Amino acid sequence: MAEQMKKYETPLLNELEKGPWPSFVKEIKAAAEWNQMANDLLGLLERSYREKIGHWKHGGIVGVMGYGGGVIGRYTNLPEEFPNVSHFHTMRINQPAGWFYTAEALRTLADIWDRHGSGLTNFHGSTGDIIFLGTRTEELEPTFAELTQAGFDLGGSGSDIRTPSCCCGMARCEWACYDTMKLTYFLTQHYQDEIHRPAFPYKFKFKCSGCPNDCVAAIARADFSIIGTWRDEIQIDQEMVREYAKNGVDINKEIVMMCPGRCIEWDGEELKIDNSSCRHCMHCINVMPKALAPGKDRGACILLGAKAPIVEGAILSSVIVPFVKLDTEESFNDIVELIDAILEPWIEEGKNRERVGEFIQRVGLGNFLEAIGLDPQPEMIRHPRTNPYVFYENYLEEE
Amino acid sequence: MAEQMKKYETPLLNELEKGPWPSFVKEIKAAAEWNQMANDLLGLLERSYREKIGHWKHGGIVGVMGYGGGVIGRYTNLPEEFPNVSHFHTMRINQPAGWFYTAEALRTLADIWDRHGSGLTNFHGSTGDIIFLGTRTEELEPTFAELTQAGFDLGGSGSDIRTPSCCCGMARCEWACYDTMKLTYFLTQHYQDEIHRPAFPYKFKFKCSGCPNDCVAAIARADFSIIGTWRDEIQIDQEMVREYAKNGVDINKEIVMMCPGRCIEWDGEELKIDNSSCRHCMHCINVMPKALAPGKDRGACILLGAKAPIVEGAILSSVIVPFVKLDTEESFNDIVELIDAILEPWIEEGKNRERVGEFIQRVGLGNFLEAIGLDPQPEMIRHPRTNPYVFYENYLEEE
Amino acid sequence: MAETVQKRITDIGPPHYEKFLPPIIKENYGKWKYHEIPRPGVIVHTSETGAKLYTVRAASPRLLSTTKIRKFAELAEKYSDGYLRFTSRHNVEFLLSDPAKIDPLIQELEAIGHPVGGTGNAISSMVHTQGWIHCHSSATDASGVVKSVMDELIDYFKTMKLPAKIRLALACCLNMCGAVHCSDIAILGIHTRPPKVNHELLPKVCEIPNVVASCPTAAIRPSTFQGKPSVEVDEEKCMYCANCYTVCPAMPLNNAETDGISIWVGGKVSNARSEPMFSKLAVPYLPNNPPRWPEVVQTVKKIVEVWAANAHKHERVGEWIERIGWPKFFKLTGIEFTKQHIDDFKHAGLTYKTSVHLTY
Amino acid sequence: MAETVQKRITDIGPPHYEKFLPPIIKENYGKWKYHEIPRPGVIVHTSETGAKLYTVRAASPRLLSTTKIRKFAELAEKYSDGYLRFTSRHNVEFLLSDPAKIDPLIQELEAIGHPVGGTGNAISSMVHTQGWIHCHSSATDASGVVKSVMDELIDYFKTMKLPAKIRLALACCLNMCGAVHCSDIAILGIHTRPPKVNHELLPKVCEIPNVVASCPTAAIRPSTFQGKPSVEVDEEKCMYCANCYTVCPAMPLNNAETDGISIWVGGKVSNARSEPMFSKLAVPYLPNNPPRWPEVVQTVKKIVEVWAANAHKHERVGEWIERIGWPKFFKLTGIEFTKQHIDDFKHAGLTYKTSVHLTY
Ligand code: SRM
Ligand code: SRM
Ligand code: SRM
Ligand code: SRM
Ligand code: SF4
Ligand code: SF4
Ligand code: SF4
Ligand code: SF4
Ligand code: SF4
Ligand code: SF4
Ligand code: SF4
Ligand code: SF4
Repeated sequence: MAEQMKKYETPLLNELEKGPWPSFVKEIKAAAEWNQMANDLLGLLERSYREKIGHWKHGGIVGVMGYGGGVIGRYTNLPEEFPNVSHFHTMRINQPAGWFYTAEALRTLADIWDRHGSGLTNFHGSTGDIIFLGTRTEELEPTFAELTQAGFDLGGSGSDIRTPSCCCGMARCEWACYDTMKLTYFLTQHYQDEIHRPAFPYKFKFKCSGCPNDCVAAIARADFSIIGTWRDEIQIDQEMVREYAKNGVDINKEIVMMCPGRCIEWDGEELKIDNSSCRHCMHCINVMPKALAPGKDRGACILLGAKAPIVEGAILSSVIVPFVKLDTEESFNDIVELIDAILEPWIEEGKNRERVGEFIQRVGLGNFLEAIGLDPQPEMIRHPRTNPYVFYENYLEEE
Repeated sequence: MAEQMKKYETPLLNELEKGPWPSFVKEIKAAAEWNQMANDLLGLLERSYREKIGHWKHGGIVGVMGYGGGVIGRYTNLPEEFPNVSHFHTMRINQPAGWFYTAEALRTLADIWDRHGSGLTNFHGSTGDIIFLGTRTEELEPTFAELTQAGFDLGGSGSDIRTPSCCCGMARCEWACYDTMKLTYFLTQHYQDEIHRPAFPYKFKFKCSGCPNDCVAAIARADFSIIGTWRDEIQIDQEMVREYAKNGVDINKEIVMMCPGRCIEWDGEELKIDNSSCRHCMHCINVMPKALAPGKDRGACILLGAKAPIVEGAILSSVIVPFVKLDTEESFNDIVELIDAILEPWIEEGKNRERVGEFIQRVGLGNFLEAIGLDPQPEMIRHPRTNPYVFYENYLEEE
Repeated sequence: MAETVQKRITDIGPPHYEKFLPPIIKENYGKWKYHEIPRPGVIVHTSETGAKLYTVRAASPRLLSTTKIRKFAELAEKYSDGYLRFTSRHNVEFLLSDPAKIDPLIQELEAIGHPVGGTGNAISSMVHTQGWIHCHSSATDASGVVKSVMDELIDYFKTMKLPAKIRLALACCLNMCGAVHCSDIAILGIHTRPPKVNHELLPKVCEIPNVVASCPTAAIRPSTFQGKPSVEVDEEKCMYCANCYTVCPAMPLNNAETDGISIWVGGKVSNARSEPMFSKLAVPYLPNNPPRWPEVVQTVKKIVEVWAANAHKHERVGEWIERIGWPKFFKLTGIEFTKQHIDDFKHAGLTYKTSVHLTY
Repeated sequence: MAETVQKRITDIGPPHYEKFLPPIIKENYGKWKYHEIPRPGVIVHTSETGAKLYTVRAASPRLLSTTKIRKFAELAEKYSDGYLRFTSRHNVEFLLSDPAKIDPLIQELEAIGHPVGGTGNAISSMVHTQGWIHCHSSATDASGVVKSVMDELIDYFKTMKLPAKIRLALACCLNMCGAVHCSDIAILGIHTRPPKVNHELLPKVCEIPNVVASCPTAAIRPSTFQGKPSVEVDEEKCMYCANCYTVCPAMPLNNAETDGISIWVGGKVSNARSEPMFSKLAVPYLPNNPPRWPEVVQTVKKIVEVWAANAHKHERVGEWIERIGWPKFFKLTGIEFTKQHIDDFKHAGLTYKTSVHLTY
C-alpha cells in the first residue's frame, strides 16, 4: 500500500500531540505514514474537529461468510474527499480471556492487520474485544481467514451473545473466588454459535469478576454478571492486623466505622468479625490485604439484567442466584443450563431491542422466576413490596 | 330515649370484654344500657363478628346547612333488624389544637351527644377530629347548633382542607422548634371556609410537628407537613454528657456509631459535634435530653405531598422549603401565601381524586416549582437524576 | 333545645387551645428544658423556671362512651385540676402539678381498666380505624383486632424493656386511614377477590367513566349487561384495591370467606437516625378469625419478640432489618418468603437486589 | 495469502489463555496470597510458594497503531520474557519475574510517552468510546476529550495521593458504550435538539412502525410528507435520546452548534463499603470546544480537587457526597443547581427528599 500519500494539514489535531498523556493522534499519524486509510482518517478527523461534528454514516450490514456478527459496517459521508475511508468497517476479534498476550501473538495480529486494514486498533473495545479499526468490505473475508489460521476468531455484535470478558482472577489476584478465566473461556467456546449468529431480541453480555470488587464492572455492564464471593469466615491474621495498625492504619476510623455490616470490633489487640452480618463487601480485606482474605468456601453470586440507559433507563444486574460453587465441570454445566433457561422465555416473548433486564421488569421478577423454574428468595430483592397491590392468583386455579 | 331495649346475645363480643386492654365492647355496652342506637350497634356488630363481614352501606351525602363536610353518612344494610342504626352518621368535630381539654369541656361535649346521638365517640379520629359516632340525619342540625353554641365547630371531610392537627409542642415539649399549636390554630381559623366547603380535586391535610421526631406523623399523613428543625449548633451541656456516660449510656455505641451524619466524636470527656454535617435527626438529643438540645436558631422545614397508597402507591411528603422561621405574624402569613400558591395550580389542573402529591409527580417537581414560583434547590431532592433524559427547553424559546 | 334555633353560628372553628391549658403550662409554655420518664407511663417535664409537670398516660380503646368520658373528666378534676389531653396515638394523659397525686391516680386508672404506660421504649396504643363498627369498606374489624393484639402485648405497654419504640397500627382496608404505611408493624385488612359487579344497580348510581378511570390497573372496561350499560372486570388484572368500590357502590368486594389480613413491617415516621421508611410486606394473608384473630396476634407477637431479642439498642424494626438483611428477617421469624413479597407494581425494578451485599 | 483460501475455519473462539500465561503465573495460578503496591504503577503479588510477580502498569490511549503494538511486544521480550496484558481500563501491564528490570522498563516506557501509574488511590485511564473516529452516533469526540482531561490530571495518575480510587469514563452518546452510568465522574456526549426528519430518505430506509415504537416519550407520530409516508416529531416531548436515529438513519440528531457534553458524578461499581451506584447529573451542558475542551477539563478537575480536599480516606466520590449531602456538593463545587437536575423520568417521585435530614 505504499503509493503516494495525500498530506493533510491538521493544526487542531496537532494540539493533541502535546502533553504527557499518550497521544492517539501520534498513533494515527504513525499509521498514516504508510497507510492510506489511516491517512484519510487523519484528514477526516481534522475536519470533524473543525466542524464539531462526526462524518460517519449509519453502517449497513457487512460481515464474513456465515457470521451475522463481529463486524461493524461504517462509511464516511464524505467519500469523494476521503476515498480511503469510504469503507471503514471495524472487526471485533475475541480477546484471550483476561487479556493476556505474548509478544509473538501481538505481532501476528499486527501483521495480519497491516496486510488488510488501517493499521489502527483498540486494545480493547469496551466489551473486551480486540478492535481492528477500519477496513474495506472486500478485506473482511481475507482478514478473517488469516485470523482463524492464527487461532483467533471474531467476537459478537448485533443481537447475539457478546464477547464474554473477565478479570485476571486467579492468574494474578489473591481474591479470586472462582476461576474467572476458565469459566469465561468455557462459556465463550460453548456459545460460539450464539456469538456469531444473532438470533435474539437484542444483545446479551457476560462478564466474570472474581470477587465483589468487580474489576470488570460486571454488575453494570453485563446482562449476565458472575461475581465471586464466599460463604464462610473471613480469614484473619491477627499478627498482621496489629502490623497494619502499627504502620498507621486507623482501624476504627478506616475499617470498623466503614463496614456496611457494622460487624467489626477492634480493641487494639484483636480484630473480631461477626461473619453472620458480613455483607461480603471486601472493604476490610481491601485495606489490609496481608492480614485478611476471603473465606475458604468460595463461589459466586449470579446477577442478571444490567444495561445502559437506552431506552427505559439504565439497569444494574440483580441477584438471581445468591451463591453457587464453581469448582467443577458440572458446576460450569449448571451455569449453561441456567443461561439457557433464562434465554428461552426472553427469546420467545422478548420484544425487538428489549434487553433481558427490561424484559424482567416488564413481566415481573416473580413471573420470570416461575418461567425459568427458580424459587423466589429474599436475597433477590432489596426489600419486599411497600405497596399493598398483591395478587392472590391462587383462587384463579381454585375456582 | 329510655324506651324498652331489645336484648342482644353477644357471645363473640363478650370474649372481647376479657383481658387487660381497655375494652371497646364494654364502652358500647355502657352506652347500650340506655341508648337505642348503641344497642342496635351492639347487635349488628355481633352479627358482623359471626358472619365475618361488615353491614354498612355506602354513605350518601348528608350534612349540616351550608357545610359540605364534617359529616360521614352511613346506613346499615339490615335496617329491618336493626332500625336504630338505619341511619348511623358520624360527625367530625374539630379538636382543640394539641388535644387539650378541661373536664368541663368534655362534659359539655358528652351532654350534647347524649341528647342527639349514640353516646359513642372516638377520642380521636385518625386525622385528629373528635368523632361523634352515629346519629340520624334529623339530629345533625340540632347537634351542630348546640356545638357551635358551646364554641365548637365541625372539621373537614370530602375534597376539602381537612382538620389540621399538631403535636403538643411548646405546651409540653422541650424540643418544639416553633409553636405548633399556635400555627395550627391560625391555619384552622384562616381556612374555615375551605375546611367546611369542599371545592378541591381531593382532600388536603395539614399536620404540624415541632421537631424531626414528628410526633403527629406529618411526613406520612399530611399533604402539607410542617416539621420543626434548627440551623445552628446543637446545645451541649458537657457536664451532663459525662453524667449520662457515668449512668451507663454507651456513647460510642449508642450515639457516635448511630449518628447518620457521622459527625460526633466522644473521647470520654467531651462530646464534639461537627454541626455542618449534622442531619438534624434528633437521635443524640433523644438519647440524652438533659445534656443536648436543638440549637437556638429554630424554625421549620416544609414538606409536601404525603398520602396513603390509593391509588398510585403511598407517598411521603418531600421538602419544598428547606428552612423557614415561624416566630412572627408575617411568617404565618407567608405560610398561607405558600399554601395558596400550591393550591392554585392543583385546583386548576388536578384531576378528580388526585392528591397534590400525585399531581406533582404527574407534572414533575421542576414544572410544579415554576408554577408556584419557587427556585429549585438541591435540598428538595434525594439526589439529581440518574437518567440522561434531560430536556433543554431553553431553545424552544430561543428559536 | 329552644335556644339553639335562635341564631345560627358557623365557621367559628375550634375553641382556642389556651382555654384548656393548665396554669403550669401557660406559665412555662416554650420554656421546657428537659424531660424524664421515672416510670412507665409517667413523664416529668422540667422547665427553665424549675417548675415540673407530671404527665400520667393511660391506655384508651379510642372508642369511648360518654360515660367513660365523664369518668375521665371526674378523674381530671380529682387529680389534675381538671386538665387532661389525648395523644396522637389516642392515649389519655392527665397533667399533674402535684407529684403526690401520681400514685393514687394510677391506682384508680388501673382499677377502671385503663393501664398506665406506653412511654419510652414501649408499645403504645395502636393507631387504628373503624372496621365493622362504622365503615362500608372494611375487610376486617379494627377495634377487635387491636384489643386482641394489645391484650397479648400488654406487658410491653406497661414496661420499657424494648430496644426502642415500636409503633403498631391497623387499617381495615387499603385506604389506610390508620396511615399504617409507615409503621414498625402494620396490620392491614385486605380483600382478595375482584369486585362483584351489581349490573342492576350500577347504571343507576354510578358514572361509568369514573368507575373505569378509578382502576389503577385498567382492569375495568365499559360493557353492557342485558342491554343496559355497565362495566366488566378483567379479574386477572385486579388486585382488589377497592378504589372502584369507593367511587361506585355497585362494585362491592367484601367477602366473608376470602377477606383477611396482611402484616407489614419496618416502617417508621421519625427522622431519628434513619430517614422515614415505608412498611414492607411480611405476611401476605391471614384469615379473619374473630373474635380474637389468633393467627394475627401470634404473628405480631413473634415479630415483636424476635426483634426485641436481636435488635441493637435504639434500633427500630426497620433499622434492625436493614442491618441484618431481609433474608435473616425471614429466617429468624420463620415467615415464608413468596412470590407475593416481590414487588410487581410501578417501581418494582428498583426493589431488586443490585449488589452482592448478602449475608450467608 | 495463498494458504488462507485453502480451508475455511469458523467458530474456533479465541486462543486458550494458557498459551499466553508466563511460567510464574502458571505455577502460582490460584495461589496468590497478597499484593503490595510499592510505588505507583508497580504491583507486587506474592504467592503461597513465596514467588513474586512484578506488574508494571503503563498508560495507553487505547487507540494503538500496529507500530506501537510491535513496540510493546519488543518491550515485553526485553523485560518480561515476552509476556504482557491489558487491563479492563485499557492500560498495558508488563508481567515481570525479575525486579531488577522494573526501573529500566519504567524508564523506557516513560521515554516513549507511556507514563507508569494508575494503581491504588489514583486516577486510572478513562474508559471511553469511538467518538468522531468511528461512530455515526457521536455527539462529541472521545479520544480528544480523554487526552485533554488526562493531560490535566496526569499527576493523579502517576501518584497515589487521592482519598480513594476515582473512576472516570466517557461515552460519546446516550448509548453509553463506555458504561459511564456507574462512574465517579462521567463525561457524556449529548444532543440537545430533536432529530431533523429526512422525509425523502425515511420511507426508503426505515420501517415507520419501528421508528414510532423506538421513542420512549412517544414523541414520534406517523405522518405523510408531500404524499409520501413519513413521521413527525413532537419537539416538546423529545429529550434527544437518539434511539430513533439508531433504528432509522433518516432521523439524524447530530448538530455542530448544539451538541455538547454533560458531566455526571458519584457512580461506582464495586461492592466495597457501599453498594454499586449510578452516576448522577452534575452539569447539564458544556459546549463542544475542540481540540481541548477547556470547559470540560476544568469542571472535571474542579470536582476531583474538591473531592480530594474533603473526602474521608477510602470514600469514593458518591460515598463522600452521600455523607455531606448534595446541597453541600453544589455549594463546594460552585456548580449551579437547576431544574434540569430534578428527575422527571419514570421513577422521578422516588428522587424527591422525603425527610428532614438536611444540613444547613
Ligand atoms: C466499539 C464499542 C465502543 C468502544 O469504542 O469500545 C461500541 C460501539 C458501538 N455501540 Fe456499544 N459499543 C461497545 C460497548 C458497549 C457497552 C460496554 C460494554 O459492553 O461493557 C455498552 C453498555 C453496556 C450495555 O450493553 O448496555 C454499549 C451500549 C450500546 C448501546 C445501548 C444498549 C442498551 O441496551 O442500552 C447501543 C445502541 C444499540 O444497541 O443500538 C450501542 C451501539 C453501538 C454501535 C454499534 C452504534 C450503533 O448504534 O449501531 C457502536 C458502533 C461504533 C463504531 O462505529 O465502532 N452500544 N456498547 C464497544 C464494543 C467493543 C467491543 O466489542 O469490545
Ligand atoms: C374516621 C377515619 C378513620 C378513623 O377511624 O379514625 C377515616 C374514615 C374514612 N376514610 Fe380515611 N379516615 C380517617 C383518616 C384517614 C387518614 C389518616 C390521617 O388523616 O392522618 C388517611 C391516610 C392519610 C391520607 O390522607 O392519605 C385516610 C385515607 C383515606 C383514603 C385514601 C386517600 C388516599 O388518597 O389514599 C380514603 C379513600 C377516599 O378518600 O375515598 C379514605 C376514606 C375514608 C372513608 C370516608 C370511607 C370512604 O371510602 O368513603 C371512611 C369513613 C369511615 C366511616 O364510615 O366512619 N380515607 N383517612 C379518619 C378520619 C377521622 C378524623 O377526621 O379525625
Ligand atoms: C404525646 C406525643 C405527642 C402528642 O402531642 O400527642 C409524643 C410525645 C413525646 N414524644 Fe413522640 N409523641 C407522640 C407520638 C409520636 C409519634 C407518632 C406516632 O407514633 O404515630 C412518633 C413517630 C413514630 C415513628 O417514628 O413511627 C414519635 C416519635 C418520637 C421519637 C422518635 C423515636 C425514634 O427513635 O424513632 C421520640 C424520641 C424518643 O422517644 O427517644 C419521641 C419523644 C417524645 C417525647 C419524649 C418528647 C418530649 O420531650 O416530651 C414525648 C414523650 C415520649 C414518650 O411518649 O415516650 N417521639 N412520637 C405522642 C404520644 C403518642 C402515644 O400516645 O404514644
Ligand atoms: C487490573 C484490573 C483487573 C483486570 O483484570 O484488568 C484490576 C486489578 C486490581 N484491582 Fe480492581 N482492577 C481493575 C479494574 C477495576 C474496576 C473496573 C473499572 O474501573 O472499570 C473496578 C470497579 C471500579 C468501581 O467501583 O467503579 C475495580 C475495583 C477495585 C477495588 C474497589 C475499590 C473501591 O474501594 O471501590 C479494589 C480494592 C482496592 O483497590 O482497595 C480493587 C483492587 C484491585 C487489585 C489490588 C486486586 C489485586 O489484589 O490484585 C488489583 C490491582 C489494584 C490496582 O489497580 O490498584 N479493584 N477495579 C483492572 C485495572 C484497571 C486499570 O487499568 O486501572
Ligand atoms: S474482581 Fe476481585 S478477583 Fe478479580 S481482579 Fe478484581 S479484585 Fe481480583
Ligand atoms: S467484608 Fe465488608 S461487610 Fe464484611 S466485614 Fe469486611 S467490611 Fe464488613
Ligand atoms: S414532635 Fe418534637 S416537639 Fe413535638 S412532641 Fe414530638 S418531640 Fe416534642
Ligand atoms: S442530630 Fe442526628 S445527625 Fe445531628 S448530630 Fe445528633 S445524631 Fe448526628
Ligand atoms: S381503612 Fe378503609 S375500612 Fe377502615 S375506616 Fe378507612 S376506609 Fe374505612
Ligand atoms: S378493585 Fe381496584 S384493581 Fe380491582 S377492579 Fe376495582 S379498582 Fe381495579
Ligand atoms: S457511545 Fe454512542 S457514539 Fe459513542 S461509540 Fe457508543 S454508540 Fe457510538
Ligand atoms: S430522540 Fe429520542 S425522544 Fe427524541 S424523538 Fe427520537 S426517540 Fe424520541
